[in-house]
Amino acid sequence: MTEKLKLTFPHPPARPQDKPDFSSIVTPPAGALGVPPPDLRAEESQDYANGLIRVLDNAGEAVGPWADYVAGMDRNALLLGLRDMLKMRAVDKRLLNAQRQGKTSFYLQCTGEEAIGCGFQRQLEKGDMNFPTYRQQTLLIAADYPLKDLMGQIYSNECDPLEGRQLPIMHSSRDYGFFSISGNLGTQYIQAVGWAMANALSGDGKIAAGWIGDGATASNDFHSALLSASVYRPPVILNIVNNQWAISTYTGVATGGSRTYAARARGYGIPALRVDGNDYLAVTAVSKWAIDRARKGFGPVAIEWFTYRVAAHSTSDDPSAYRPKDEARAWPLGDPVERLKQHLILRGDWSEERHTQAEAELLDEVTAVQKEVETHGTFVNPKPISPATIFKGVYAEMPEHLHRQRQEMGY
Amino acid sequence: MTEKLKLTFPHPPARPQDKPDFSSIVTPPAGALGVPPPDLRAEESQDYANGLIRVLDNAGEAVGPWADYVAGMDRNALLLGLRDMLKMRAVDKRLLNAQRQGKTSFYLQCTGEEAIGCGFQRQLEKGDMNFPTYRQQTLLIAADYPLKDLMGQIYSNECDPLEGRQLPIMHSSRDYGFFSISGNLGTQYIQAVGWAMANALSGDGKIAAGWIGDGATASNDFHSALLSASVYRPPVILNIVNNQWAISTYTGVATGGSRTYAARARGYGIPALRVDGNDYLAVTAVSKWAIDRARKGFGPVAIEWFTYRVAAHSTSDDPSAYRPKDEARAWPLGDPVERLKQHLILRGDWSEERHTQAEAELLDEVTAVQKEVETHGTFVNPKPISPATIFKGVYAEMPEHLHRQRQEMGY
Amino acid sequence: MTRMTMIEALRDAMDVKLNDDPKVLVFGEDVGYFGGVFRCTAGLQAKYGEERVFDTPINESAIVGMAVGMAAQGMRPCVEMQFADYVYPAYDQITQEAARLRHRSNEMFTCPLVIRMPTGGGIFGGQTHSQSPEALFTHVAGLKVVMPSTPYDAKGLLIAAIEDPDPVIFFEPKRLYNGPFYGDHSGKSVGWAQHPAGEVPEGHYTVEIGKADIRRAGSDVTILAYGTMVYIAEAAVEKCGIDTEIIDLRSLLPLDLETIKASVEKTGRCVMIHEATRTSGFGAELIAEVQEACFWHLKSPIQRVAGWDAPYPHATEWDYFPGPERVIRALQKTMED
Amino acid sequence: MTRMTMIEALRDAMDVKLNDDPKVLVFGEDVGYFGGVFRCTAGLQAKYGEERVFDTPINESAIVGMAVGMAAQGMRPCVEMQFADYVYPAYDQITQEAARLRHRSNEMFTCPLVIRMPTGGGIFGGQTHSQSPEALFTHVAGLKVVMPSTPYDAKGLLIAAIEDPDPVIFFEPKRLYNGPFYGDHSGKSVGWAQHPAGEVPEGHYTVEIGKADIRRAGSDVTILAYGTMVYIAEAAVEKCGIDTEIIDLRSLLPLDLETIKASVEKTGRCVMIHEATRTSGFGAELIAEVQEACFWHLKSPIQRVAGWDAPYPHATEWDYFPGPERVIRALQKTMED
Ligand SMILES: Cc1ncc(C[n+]2csc(CCOP(=O)(O)OP(=O)(O)O)c2C)c(N)n1
Ligand SMILES: Cc1ncc(C[n+]2csc(CCOP(=O)(O)OP(=O)(O)O)c2C)c(N)n1
Ligand SMILES: [Mg+2]
Ligand SMILES: [Mg+2]
Repeated sequence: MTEKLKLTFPHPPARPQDKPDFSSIVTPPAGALGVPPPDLRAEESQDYANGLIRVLDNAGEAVGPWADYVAGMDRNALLLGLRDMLKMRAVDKRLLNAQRQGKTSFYLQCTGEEAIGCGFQRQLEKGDMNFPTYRQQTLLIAADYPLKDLMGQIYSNECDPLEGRQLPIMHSSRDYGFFSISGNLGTQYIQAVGWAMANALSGDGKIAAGWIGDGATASNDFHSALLSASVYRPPVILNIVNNQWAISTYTGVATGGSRTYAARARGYGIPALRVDGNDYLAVTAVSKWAIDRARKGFGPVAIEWFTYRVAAHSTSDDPSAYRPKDEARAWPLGDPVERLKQHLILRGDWSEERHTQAEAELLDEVTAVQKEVETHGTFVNPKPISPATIFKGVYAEMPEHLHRQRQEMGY
Repeated sequence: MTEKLKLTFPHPPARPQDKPDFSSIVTPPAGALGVPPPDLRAEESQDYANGLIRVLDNAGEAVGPWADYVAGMDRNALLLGLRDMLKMRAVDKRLLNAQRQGKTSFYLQCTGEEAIGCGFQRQLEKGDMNFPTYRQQTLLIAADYPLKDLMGQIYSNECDPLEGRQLPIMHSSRDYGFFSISGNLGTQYIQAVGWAMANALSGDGKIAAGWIGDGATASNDFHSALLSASVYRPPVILNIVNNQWAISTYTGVATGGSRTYAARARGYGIPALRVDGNDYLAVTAVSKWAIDRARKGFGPVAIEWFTYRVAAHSTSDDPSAYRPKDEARAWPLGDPVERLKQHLILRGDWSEERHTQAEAELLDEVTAVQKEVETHGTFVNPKPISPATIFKGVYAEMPEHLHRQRQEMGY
Repeated sequence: MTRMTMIEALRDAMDVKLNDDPKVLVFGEDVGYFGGVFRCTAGLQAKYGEERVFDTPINESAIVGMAVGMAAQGMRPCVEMQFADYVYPAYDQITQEAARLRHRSNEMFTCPLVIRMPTGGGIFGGQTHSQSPEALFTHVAGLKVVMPSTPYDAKGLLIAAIEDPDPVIFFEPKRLYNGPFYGDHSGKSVGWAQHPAGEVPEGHYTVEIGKADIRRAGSDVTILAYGTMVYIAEAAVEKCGIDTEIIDLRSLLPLDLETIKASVEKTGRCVMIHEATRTSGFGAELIAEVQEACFWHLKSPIQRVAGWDAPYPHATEWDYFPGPERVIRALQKTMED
Repeated sequence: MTRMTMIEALRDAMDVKLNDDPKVLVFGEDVGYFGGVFRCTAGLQAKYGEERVFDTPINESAIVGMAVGMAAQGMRPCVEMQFADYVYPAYDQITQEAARLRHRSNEMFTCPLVIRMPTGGGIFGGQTHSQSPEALFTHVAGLKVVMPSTPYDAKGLLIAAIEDPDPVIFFEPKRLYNGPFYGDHSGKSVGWAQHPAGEVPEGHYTVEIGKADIRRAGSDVTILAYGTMVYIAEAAVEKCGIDTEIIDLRSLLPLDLETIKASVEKTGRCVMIHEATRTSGFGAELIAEVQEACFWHLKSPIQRVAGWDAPYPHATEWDYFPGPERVIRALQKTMED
């Protein structure tokens, strides 16, 4: 008789009662990986998929071939990146606060992941389209999406471009390259592929970018997107934000035996790279490379952004129930804002004082808009949206039965 | 302005008007790959996933480490394998004929793929469970499933164990390790994983085997099965039968940029092997190895069986509309029956005469059962099954509304 | 005017639109080179090229998911599910994505796409080639759901669907592909070439989505039917002689309640027929609407003739299929009271 | 007898069965270590180990697909969909696989499994945390579909579901998790500890699947409701004073038609309520059955109160939610005639 087989159940390195432990995470030195040619093939991308592209070293110096690749970027671009991230933090801070005060029902931060969306977005062109998850408000911030629209949606008041239809954080903006967020995980990854196919078919020179969390890579749409992208090779960038957690579930439950998410993508014949997502320069460099590649017609590419979800999953979540309270501080890749700041100071382009001042300025700017937007109504003090909006846009033209229902409702 | 990007659309090497062309298919020499240890890890399986395990060389000699691995197999086991395949051919022939005569509505052959299911099944133990597709009748034949049951279902007569519920070819037999075929592609691949998890949890020492076609690897369930198997590591063998076609669709549309299906599986962290599916010895050897590995608790393994669908997709299909008529003859890996026969003759265990005689015997045996089964009714000459069976087994206990409906029907 | 089978009419509709509008795309499993397992798209790839008409991997959610992205970007995809029985992997993309995109984005993004699928039984296809899942789509706000019963309507509705600004689920009653079917599976089948409804104009025309068709005027009972069941109704009425008004709904969502109401107010009696399983089928919705709209005119309970609440069986499919006899019994019952 | 919230009652049911039967397994997203986003399974992994209670990847079809395989092999999986709104990727596995396995294999393989899912709105969850997709399952032969409205029923029905030899779709009205809800979202909420229906016996007991519960006897109108809507009905009746019989269906498939029939034959008037979108909702089926079974007793059209045919909105959710006022209007309308 065979002895009983044991199933495996992946575990995080530490639970609340434990000390944070990231000893199993390998962080290769900055500058170790080269810049591949734009027509990189999946077979040739093994080292990129299993390694980790890093530009900023521990001292804050930009080193290696990827640093050279973006050496032409002027200081203003980097300062803008820093401002984007600081603005994002200010927005997250103010809106978390608003939720705590009961002014909105729900909020969700992206703390620790600011470099990824901010850096990527600044490399896109107008007309390119992101298919984001709910944790990529960075894409809006770095696209200079009006804060009034963003916050209007958080308060579901008359400033809300979606007129209260969607959860606060599920934004949508065609003009700012931000596809309507669904809320069902994964679904939009394959839509990004379809959009990019349409880009190619219509010859508009634009590209699409799909976004997915590490947990959501388990979804069927992750597979269908990688497969379809690999078959038709449209200009799409398939971003995977690996922030180690999916609500309470450790990333290992989604990785399974795969070495990395990038490696899984490579199995589909899509070249894949793994990048330090807390390194604004690495993000910028790889985004630039990938976007350039896609636009040149070399087909899809997958990028695993390696990062850490510092905050709770959302305001409905309390991570102290499933991971050590101080785990974020132990994260070996540091904080994206601190690292870029350090780099800019090292270059002589920035200082602690200017940083503190910029933080304060941005917080003021954000707070001012917030105050203004709040005068249009908040959750505790609502200025009701017309219930008739419920029936608006279900179809292009309202069919009879919806007319009857709207009438029954009294509108 | 960027010039218009081109999407790619995978094409078969030849269409009806062309000469068959398999020049792009690399067939490494038999014996080139070694036998890995049973605890082979995905990382170490690259050569197996990209290569092709072959035992029988062009002369019919069994060569290399995999030949040694099954050297202990006695001649009777090989003769049995040959008989299984011949029996399968006889059954396919007779039932195709029956369909042509209108005696059944539908049939589907597995010509060219006989070695795979026949070889695999003979390595399983009682209690192990296959989750087959509709093209693995070989698993039943090599399990010595009663021909009367098999044919009863083809004729949907009173010999049909499923009492006419299912399409002719969608068999089901718990006792013979053949899970009920669904008809929806892919769905059962993940069920095989669940069954194997239950094997492990209940400690019964049994294993499960999932089966999927190359076309159906595109299905979501392929992904969810590989992922789940890679997370929990149950004793499951994930078989992929790559017969180059999915109805009219060339396998390239499912492969996309993946090097092989085995390579895609490897991306999930599952060790994967690619095997000459027309080589009965290779099939036997790798099946034995994989089943042994699974039973020992080393977790899932994926096997791509490389073969060619010689016949039409089904009796509803006419492949001359989408591929050269003589493509099968050009298939570089030959015919599984011919190759095993040649090997056995070479070993001195078989002869042309005995072969011809065995073919005739088996055809007689099959025909005799067929005649008998046909007396219980055929499609053109049915002995109706009671319509009341429609309501039987929808639930364990018949609820009121089905009682009412059965009554309304008059039963 | 030429006579066409329903398959030819559907193909002609796609041909017209592919020719009209470079944004129209046709794709699905085996749809490209081969032209589909029912040959609905035969010849279209050769005519329009594989950038317009192409084969896909066997992944229904990928097909619809790609189509959603394309439609949002401005294309007009018309995709095929090989059988309605295989639409379920795409159910999430259809009901949560395509159906709601316009609404949830406050019309910033829209989703004009068509999903065609062969539907219904009567071809000995067993439980995975016979299903009628229309009710699973009529429950979903944002979708339109149609099912033609003639080549003429098939072409006109498909052109209308492709031109519609919203997602349309397009059910094709496969038992009618090659000719009308009056319920006698052992009888000789008559092709569309022999049937007046096989007459299909050339070029562009549409049949409005949301309008039913009175197939037979009558004064005693109203039958509500769609797809194959329209002919079953005709056969039943022919046999039993009850003076029945037969309404071919054509569009289930939106529903032409006006036409239905006018008829039932006139007849006072109503039978509805569909092939899908009875419980929670679209017939339930029809009955709910009719009893509310016409309560004071109803002389007897509305009768439901539908598939039994069981999987579609293979061998006993004609016992499952709601044929003319069951319709006659329902007509008689509704007249008794 | 202790008072429990519905969450505690559900947890207790799983606890009882995990303890009773080594074949029972509990799994889903965040269900293991953390105990689920609604904490329904909190503490169960610590008590029974991770071979019995575990976390899964975020793939609903994998969860159900694995469960089908396990159930066929003899296990009794009880899995969670994090929200009913996320069940669609598993729709194929549920409706084409779990539902039909017994039938298609002529009972060689069976599929005793339970799929739990938090359902319904009223928590400002927007269109992806508010849906009520029950009608999409009642159309599928082979499934059972239940929805409790009290902690007592929740525990008893869940134990019955886990013990049932067939697949059971178990809807949990999340607005009732912590207390009854009478429709006034701005009012003070009262927990189950303050409500008699919060009384839940310890240990093993079952509530039979397929039996409705008369929540309030009455003679003028019958209300058919389930889940949260039972309390909305109570609130409406309380306010308007019409002597209404309120039936909590508890089980939608199979349906307790006897109890419904007896009631409507007595009252002659009927209102049905659900939160799901109106068209093709389960209410349509109820109306179809009632009009057929009770036609000659009906004094006025059966009224439907349901969610509007639109996606569940976020900010205006209380205009969407079918609250007591709409029920009162329906009651009054049914009495007018
Ligand atoms: C189909 C589906 N299943 C479940 C959920 C519930 N859910 C929302 S967020 C989440 C975790 C996602 O984790 P990850 O993809 O890693 O993204 P992150 O939150 O870390 O950014 C889950 C399970 C959902 N939204 N959609
Ligand atoms: C979900 C689903 N989609 C489509 C089909 C229709 N279909 C039946 S067989 C088949 C081709 C399958 O090809 P492959 O997986 O390569 O298996 P093979 O027939 O070659 O053995 C298709 C598309 C189906 N059965 N299920
Ligand atoms: Mg994550
Ligand atoms: Mg194949």
